[in-house]
Amino acid sequence: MYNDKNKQKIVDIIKNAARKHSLWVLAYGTGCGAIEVPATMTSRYDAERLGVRGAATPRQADVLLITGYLTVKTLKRVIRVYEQMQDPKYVIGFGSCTINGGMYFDSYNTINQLDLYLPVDVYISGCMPRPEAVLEGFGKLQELIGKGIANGAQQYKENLDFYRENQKKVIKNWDFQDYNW
Amino acid sequence: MDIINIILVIFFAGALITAFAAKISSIVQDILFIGTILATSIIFFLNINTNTETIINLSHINLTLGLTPLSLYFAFIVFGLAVLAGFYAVGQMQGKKKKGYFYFNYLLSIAAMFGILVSKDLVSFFIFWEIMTWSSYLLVIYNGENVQKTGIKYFVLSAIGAYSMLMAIVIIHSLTGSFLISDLISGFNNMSANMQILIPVLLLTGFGVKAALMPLHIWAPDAYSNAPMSYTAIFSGALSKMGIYGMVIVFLTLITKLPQETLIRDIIAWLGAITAAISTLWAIKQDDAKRLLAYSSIGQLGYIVVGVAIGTPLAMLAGLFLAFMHGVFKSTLFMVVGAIEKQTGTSNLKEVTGLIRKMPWTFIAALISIIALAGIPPLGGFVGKWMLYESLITSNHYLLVTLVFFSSTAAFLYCYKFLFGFFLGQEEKEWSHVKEAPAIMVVPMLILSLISVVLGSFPQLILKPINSALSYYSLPDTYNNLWKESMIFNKWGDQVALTPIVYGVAIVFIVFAVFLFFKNRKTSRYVTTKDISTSGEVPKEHENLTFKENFFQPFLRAVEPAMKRQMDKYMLAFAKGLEDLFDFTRRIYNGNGQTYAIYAIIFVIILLLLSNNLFS
Amino acid sequence: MNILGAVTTFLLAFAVGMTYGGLRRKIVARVQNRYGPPFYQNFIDAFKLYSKSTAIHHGAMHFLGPAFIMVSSVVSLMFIPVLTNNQWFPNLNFQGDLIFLIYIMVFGPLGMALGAGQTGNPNSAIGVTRGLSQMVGFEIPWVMALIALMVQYKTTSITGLLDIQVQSGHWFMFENPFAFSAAILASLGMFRYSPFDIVGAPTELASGPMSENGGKFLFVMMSSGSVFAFVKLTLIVDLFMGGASNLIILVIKTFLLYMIPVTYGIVSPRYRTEQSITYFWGWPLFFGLIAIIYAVFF
Amino acid sequence: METLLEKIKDRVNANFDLKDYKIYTDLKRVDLFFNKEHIPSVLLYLKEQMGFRHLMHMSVVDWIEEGEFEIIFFLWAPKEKVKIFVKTRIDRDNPVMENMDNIWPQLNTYEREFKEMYGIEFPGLVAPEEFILESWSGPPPMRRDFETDKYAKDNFATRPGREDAQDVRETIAKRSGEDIPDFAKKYSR
Repeated sequence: MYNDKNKQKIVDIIKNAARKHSLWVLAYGTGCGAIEVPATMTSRYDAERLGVRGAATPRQADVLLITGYLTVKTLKRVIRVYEQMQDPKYVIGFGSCTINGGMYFDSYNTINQLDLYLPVDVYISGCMPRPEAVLEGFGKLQELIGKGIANGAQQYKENLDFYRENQKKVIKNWDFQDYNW
Repeated sequence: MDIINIILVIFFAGALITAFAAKISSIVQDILFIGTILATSIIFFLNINTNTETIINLSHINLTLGLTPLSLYFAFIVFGLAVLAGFYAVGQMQGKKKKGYFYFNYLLSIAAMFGILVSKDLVSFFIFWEIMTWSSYLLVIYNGENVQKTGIKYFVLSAIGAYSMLMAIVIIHSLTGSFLISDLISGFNNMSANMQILIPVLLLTGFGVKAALMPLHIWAPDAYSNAPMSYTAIFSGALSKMGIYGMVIVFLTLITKLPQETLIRDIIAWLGAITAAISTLWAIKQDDAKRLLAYSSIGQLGYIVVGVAIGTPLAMLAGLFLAFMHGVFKSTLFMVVGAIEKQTGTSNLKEVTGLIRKMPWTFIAALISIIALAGIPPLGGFVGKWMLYESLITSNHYLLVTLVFFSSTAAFLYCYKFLFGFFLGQEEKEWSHVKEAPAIMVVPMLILSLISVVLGSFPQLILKPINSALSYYSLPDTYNNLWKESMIFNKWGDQVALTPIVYGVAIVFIVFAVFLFFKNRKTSRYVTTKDISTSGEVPKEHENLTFKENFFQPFLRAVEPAMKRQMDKYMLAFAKGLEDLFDFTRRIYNGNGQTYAIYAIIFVIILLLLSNNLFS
Repeated sequence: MNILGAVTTFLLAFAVGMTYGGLRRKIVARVQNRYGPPFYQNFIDAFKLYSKSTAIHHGAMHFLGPAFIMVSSVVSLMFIPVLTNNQWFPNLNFQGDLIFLIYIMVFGPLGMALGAGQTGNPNSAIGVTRGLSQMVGFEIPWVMALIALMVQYKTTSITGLLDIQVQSGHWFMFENPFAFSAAILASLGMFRYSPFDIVGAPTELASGPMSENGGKFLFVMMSSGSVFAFVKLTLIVDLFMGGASNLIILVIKTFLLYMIPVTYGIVSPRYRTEQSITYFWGWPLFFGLIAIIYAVFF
Repeated sequence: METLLEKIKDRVNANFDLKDYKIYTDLKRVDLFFNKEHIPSVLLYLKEQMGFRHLMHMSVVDWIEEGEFEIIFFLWAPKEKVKIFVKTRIDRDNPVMENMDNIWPQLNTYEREFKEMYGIEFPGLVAPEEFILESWSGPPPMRRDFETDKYAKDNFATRPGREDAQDVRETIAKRSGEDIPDFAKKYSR
């Protein structure tokens, strides 16, 4: 799964160079973290200068930005959205809720660890992470893409049954069709 | 015995035999029906001869029959559509009741149209005109639903037309002493001035009814949508062209001799343009595909009337070309609606969705015809539209061309409504069982849409006979100065060369289609229309993701003032006023349609009074 | 026509349109007191979209819709003279005239409509109906402006109108200012920037007709949009501003022209749909009428 | 104000048998305690006759020690600007409360919530689908005897090393060899 820069072909290097500078973000504003995204996009910390801009629908998006805790109900939607996105696609876990549940670590309905259910490329810790931290996270993602090692989607495809098992363990009413890429 | 009589005899005999062949078997009936049409059209196309005249001698009236180049051109439309729609009708009438009734009236109206085209004197013209009206009337009330509403409207307005035409004929005979059209044309100069006004106005009233001109169009939507679709293809494609045919003759022969020529021309042209605009807006409002197409054909006839009324050579070319094109694509669309109605049982745009994968061939026919209707290059509709606009611009009708352009741009809206409503959009479970229509119905559609594709790049096929028809009525020869092989010019010498356009469009389209399609064919797979970005929600079966209600509502809100008043309501109000005025008639006549009938008679009387008081 | 010239014209139009789009993003950012993306951001986005995988499709029209749009842009590009001396890019300039151009330019929205229709997304259908309604709105003053020019100079061919300007040295924007203002106001609607961005209304329709199109579909739509912007600008330059004898002048003129919808869009919010239809039947229609009257009587 | 609240209490008392009441003059509020079976008639009376047209809120308190649920309706009279808290107790083991969303339609929402969160049965409650907890298996989570920590540990895997979501400051303090000040100690677990 891991392929470093000298394993990449030339065309991959060019493509990754383009991808890292145009990240279309689908911000899934589930938690309180959604309030930090406008601050990141607008005039004070202008994320568009890094090529980061919002996307309207999953079909057009590259990055799935999961801001904050995920209840079981929202996790289902997030998984569907992620599987509707087209390759190459990346996931950014945003805030400590996605890392270990954060302040909801013992809640009866929120998952604690996002990377059991979706392949997370970059975690941004903090509660809440300030826009500087968010930009730092985007910079990290760009660096990984440039190296060609931000291949969470590939990882998701390769051990899909692992992820499916975890997802189905949490989501009892599993009623949507299988992945489409 | 002459060829024309043979054709007519075959028609009438075939009609009678087909009507009574139901006793034997239904298949025999179909075979007889097809056989009659095929035999007549083959005989016609095999020995076309424009300089023979046959005289049928009634007691002391001679019916003179013969072909002119113009009637030959219209006969092409009639026979071509008759054959194709005939095959389609056999497919569509499978398992329907009253087949004999349908076939009889169908053949009778075809025969009547042919008779109109070949009649060189007014008596036979009138006789055939009435036969055509009655046969089509019987088919309008074919399914027996709300006959009162639709049939009476059609009957009364046809009666208006017939009365005024009869009056015109009587006046002409009293003035010239002959029924021959040629005598009318020759003797028209030495008539009195008010007769010179009256006769064309009466004739145009008669023709305007069939051509669904603005004040006389109220019958068309109901009639078109109530007749069986296989006949509506003829009705809108060919029968309405009879009105155009008469108008062309009147404009070419009578109006040109008048001092008030430009005034009458402008009035009729503006009537046509207003007809086009208003009926386009109404077509956008409709939810039933039949009514949508009915209003749209009124609009298209409006363009044709504009072209014919302006009457410059280019405008005549445009009008006649559009007449042919309208016959082609509009009958295709009516056939499409008929096929969909046969397969799904309804023609309501709100109910049927997502048939594109179920009925692909029908979709292809519908798409091509819609593109032709919208007048988008490189299909045939564009040629007619181009010539119409150029003729209007070069003959200084600037506001008229703007109005026509508005209506033809607004036409995109109902075009898209038609396509989206039937074929695109969500694929619902309700229609998952639908199959493609039988081949006998699909093939005529595809043939017709192929014609409109071919005419887009080779318009000379049609422009040549139009040219000969026009030169027969002593218009200047348009070859080489208005069109040349596949190039069309306007008066100022600006040109459109159609062949390179077709090549260019084809090349670019193929390149990008290949770029998109054949690169992704293997990697990508089809997903259902439920699998769309619904912000993560998984749509359930009962969830409605179809957008059908209030299609184009913002646009209709924007144009609401134009659609407030309806000619239909005015006529009803006028009839109501007559009811109150002549109170005693309420004992004799009662019911809505009858008051229409009074209105008809009163209308004609008023015309008479006007003619005697104002002009003399 | 020679294929090489056609391809050159296409590439030129693509590059110029993309660059203008990037500059627009930069300008909007600066107005909003942001730093903004680099001016070549659109090229990066386009290449990224091209390199994305297209895993799913919704059927045949979903593939053919973008191709229809591209046909409209490229063919209309082939028919307008890019430079005044037609030896340079004489693709199909003499084969068609303005009426034809008006019609081939509305081919794109119909293709977009078909492509968006098959995806079955209700947002797409709503966006399409809005777009077609708005098209009916702005086509009227646009056509009136063109008719004014045609009747004033007794020709309907673009090259003819261009040559008249070149020989007389007078630009039609001064000869018939009403027609120019009507055309400019109509072009505001053609560019579909705010306040007329009701079609792909972001945050309201989820980018409307292209909401189901990612990857190559979106790439083709984006590039055809850029080419189409170039076509519109060059057409107005040819008709009203005396064309351009070389590329520098062309770029200057088109950029100045392009700034009108951009600046108007920055300072104004979005209209409701029927507002953005009836907008064009107010002053623009009036200017069009005045233009025709002026052309006929003066 | 005192008199107004008293009057309200007396008027209610005259019509229904009031178990207990409490008057907060400064809060302009009366608490009325009833038996469960009187609640619908009381609410209807208060709404129709005494002008408490606005239902502000409905709430449930889990008195696990008494083995009872307390159900509270918060009413508000717009004219007199007076609150009434109508309180009742129901049995905790088979919690059944009457469905009253025909008095205030918005009660439907509250009742659906309490049905899921406390397992209180509302006979005849129209609930089209799950309200908050999709496909919930397990005890109602808002009861006090529901160990949310254990449930979370069973169902949602926690990240190794962070099982007890311990205070990060202690780790940091240990790592950098400094100690946490006293005012901070009492916040740390």
